[in-house]
Amino acid sequence: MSEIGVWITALTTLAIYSFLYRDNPFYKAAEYLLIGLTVGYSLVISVKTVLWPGLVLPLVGGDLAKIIPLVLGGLMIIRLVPKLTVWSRIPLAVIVGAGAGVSIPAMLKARILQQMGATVGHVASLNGIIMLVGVIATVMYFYFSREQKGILQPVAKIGTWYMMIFFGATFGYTVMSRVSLLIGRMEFLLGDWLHLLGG
Amino acid sequence: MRFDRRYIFLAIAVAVAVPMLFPIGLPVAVTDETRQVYDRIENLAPGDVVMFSFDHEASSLPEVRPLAEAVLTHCFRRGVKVIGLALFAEGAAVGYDILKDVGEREDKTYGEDYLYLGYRPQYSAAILGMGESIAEVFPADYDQTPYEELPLGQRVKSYADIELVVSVADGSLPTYWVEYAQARYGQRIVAALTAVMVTAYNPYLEAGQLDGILGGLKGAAEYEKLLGQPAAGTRGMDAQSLAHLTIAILIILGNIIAFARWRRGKSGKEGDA
Amino acid sequence: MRTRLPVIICGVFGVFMAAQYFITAEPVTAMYRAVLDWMQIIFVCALLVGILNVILRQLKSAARPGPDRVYAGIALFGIALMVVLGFGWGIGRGSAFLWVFNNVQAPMQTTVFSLLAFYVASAAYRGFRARHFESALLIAAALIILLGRVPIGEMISSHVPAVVSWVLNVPAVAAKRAILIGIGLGMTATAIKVIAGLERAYLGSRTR
Amino acid sequence: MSLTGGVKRLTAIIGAVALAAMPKTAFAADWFAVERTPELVAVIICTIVVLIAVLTARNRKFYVRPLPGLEAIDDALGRSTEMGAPVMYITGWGGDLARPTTMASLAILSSVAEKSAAFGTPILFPSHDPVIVSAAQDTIREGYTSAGRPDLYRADDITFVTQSQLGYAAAVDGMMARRKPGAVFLLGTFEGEALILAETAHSVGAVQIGGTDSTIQLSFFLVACDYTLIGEELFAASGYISGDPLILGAVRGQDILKIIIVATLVIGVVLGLFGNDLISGWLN
Repeated sequence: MSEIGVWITALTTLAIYSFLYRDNPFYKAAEYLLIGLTVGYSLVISVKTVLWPGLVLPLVGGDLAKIIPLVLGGLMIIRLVPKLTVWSRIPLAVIVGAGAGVSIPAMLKARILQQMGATVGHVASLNGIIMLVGVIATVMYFYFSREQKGILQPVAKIGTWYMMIFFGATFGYTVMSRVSLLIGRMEFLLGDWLHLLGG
Repeated sequence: MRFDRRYIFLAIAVAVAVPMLFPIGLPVAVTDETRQVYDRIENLAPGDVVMFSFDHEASSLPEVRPLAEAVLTHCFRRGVKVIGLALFAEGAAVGYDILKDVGEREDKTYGEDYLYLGYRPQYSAAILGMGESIAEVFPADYDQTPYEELPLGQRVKSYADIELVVSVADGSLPTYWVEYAQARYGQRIVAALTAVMVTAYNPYLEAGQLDGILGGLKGAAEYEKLLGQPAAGTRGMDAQSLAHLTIAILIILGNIIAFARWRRGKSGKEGDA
Repeated sequence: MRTRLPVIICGVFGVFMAAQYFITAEPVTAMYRAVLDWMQIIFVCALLVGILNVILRQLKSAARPGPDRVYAGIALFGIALMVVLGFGWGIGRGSAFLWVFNNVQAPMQTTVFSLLAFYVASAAYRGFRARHFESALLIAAALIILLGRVPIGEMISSHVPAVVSWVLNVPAVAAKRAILIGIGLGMTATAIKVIAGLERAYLGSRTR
Repeated sequence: MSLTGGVKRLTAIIGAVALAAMPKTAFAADWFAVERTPELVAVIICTIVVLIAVLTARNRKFYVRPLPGLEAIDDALGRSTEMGAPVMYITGWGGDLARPTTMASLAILSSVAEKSAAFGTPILFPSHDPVIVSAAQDTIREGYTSAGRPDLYRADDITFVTQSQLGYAAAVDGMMARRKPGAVFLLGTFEGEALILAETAHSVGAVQIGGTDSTIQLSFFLVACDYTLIGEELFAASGYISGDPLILGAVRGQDILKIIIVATLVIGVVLGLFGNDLISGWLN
């Protein structure tokens, strides 16, 4: 990385960290720069990799099937005219409907059937039993049609214990990744920029 | 009155920066998971081919780069050939940098000992396609040299010629490697992951669908220890430990303060609820 | 027409996309790929609208006197820089577009990401309160994993790594599975409601 | 004959019958993805149960137990109003409009919009996804209108910011620091940005109501937010908050499915103990 690159990176890094102290003009400048760069970046990337090869070139080449996405996309664009926003409901309906449809079998498989299968799979061990109890109790915690009273109360309670262990553990191991990121930035600031680190 | 959380921020910054400036050198114990990956590479024969897939975004670089460097170094030292590629656009330039850096450091020749294919979108299609023909998915390498003109490219046609795939990932890509390359072509796979992702892949390891998991900066530090060459992972471990310890202390401290306030409130004095 | 047509379209696409999962016939998979393609193009067109709005908003505040015009100018500069570099000189390796991405945009993003290390600490300080048995469990699990995954934990006891992997692989997995099952049910039910036209908040309409 | 022997035989018979009834042979047409039969069965069961529950709900109102996170919504809005501050609503960087989680979040948004309009408090809706913005504009405008306050609507408050995860997080952080919302709703699919937003919201003194389907971010919401809707609660919430009997019926349907799932697990385990892997085989 060239020296000028290092300096630009170091200054923007410090500007962002300054937000930890409080909101200030340096942070605000970095924030707007980042907004600008990322918006420009996604504009370039999506036009160059999606719109141009996926719509414009085929249309120019005479691919009539592309008229449908052209119309749907066009209906989205005419939202710019406030009176015509109602028409954008059609492409929205396509996205919502298709998204809902795709997700039904996919979710049932990944989130329900596979999880059930893994639970039933190996029960003949102490851990298997602990696991089974946990899955059933936690599923029943999410039973909404009744107050958590009677038999449901102890079951839901056990479910919460499992969830608390899970949330605590997740918190603990996610911290590791987050701290590593900070270490990476520190290495840059102390090493690449200030040359304070040996080796 | 609310505690000013900026003291906490300062404590974290100090906990990370000080051990970097003044290393303590906490001992790193090697876990079985890491040793498994190390042994897997150690048991490769010179001339075997390993594929490195950089399946991550630029923002997780501080965590995945030490992992990738450690395993790559090991491969090169074993005389193993390496083919790199990226299935995330943001990984493309980064992967090239890492591969070139390590390759040059270990005195390897581009094209013969290693090569870099670059990026292909549509990862499931790319992973499947390479099972039939790598040259069809990547007609040319990252520098636009036709794949089949490279010495390594002439030798390696598909997964049949590849001993192991290492997916360096911060997300769900190793799942695709397992579901397509492993399930369909019997390709063996190792995942080098960010710490967050490790638990998500433990079931695959148990089921034998992965040959190993190397996780987080700690995993990199362990690997460096096995290699006998401390680098970024090891350097980070003191800071990592101290930051974790600081957070643990903060949790305990928060509770002690809350408990003390509660006691004070209970004994009738003024205090907040 | 204001809601009826969209609801019908939504239903038709929903049923088709759910059904195609089970059908291997080529015309159906071709149609499926086409729909995915349309969704991508609709998204990009919406993105153009969004970006145009961002630009207009920034132009408006750049035109107004006051301190904000500087920031708006910075944002506009950022957009213009990427657009000119990207469309003018390409986005391949060695391009100025990528240089800006690698040296400015990506490190800034990583820096924002690393703010999490600080926020994790302050959340830990104020969020973990042992008020009852459940929250004590939460804290215990967090502390075990936090210390058990770095050299310090191994110094406390050689059994720590084993305890850590048990917690991660047994009770935590049980809860995670159950939560995923619940979420799967919630998602499925929501999707069914949407396809059946019962849930129309995305159209702004709540009544049937 | 011993008891175990009897059970073994019985399960073997059940297994044989079920195998014979499996659609492998029935649907042997070459256009059907046979290996996806379990999902097909699951889709059919879910659709039937949910739709029947919804139809029954026309005649009777189902009970749904209160969720603390939702009851806090009114308080949070009231507090914002007292402070003269806006409320902020975020659907999470991890989701697009095609994701049911986002759809569920928009359903909650429509009620929040109506209530906040009644209080005269505007909603800020910064988003990473331009399609979500389009839908949310319609949702919020309609909510304001049905509360009789169409004048509150400002398109500039419901805007696309940027697609980049961390660019978005930085921008929303800045927005929170400057506009100081009294309440922040974080409902949807979140990723790494979750805690950045929740902690900043806390630092400006906002009440945070979180809810997500991301299991990793749930732990952060639980620690950092004042109220958290855990996983499925987010989906049940739209029925609860709208009070719409048909949508409450769908919640009822989810509960019936839970009973079916638990029963299947128990039967599967019992069968498994007797050496019959009919159910686990089917599920895997």
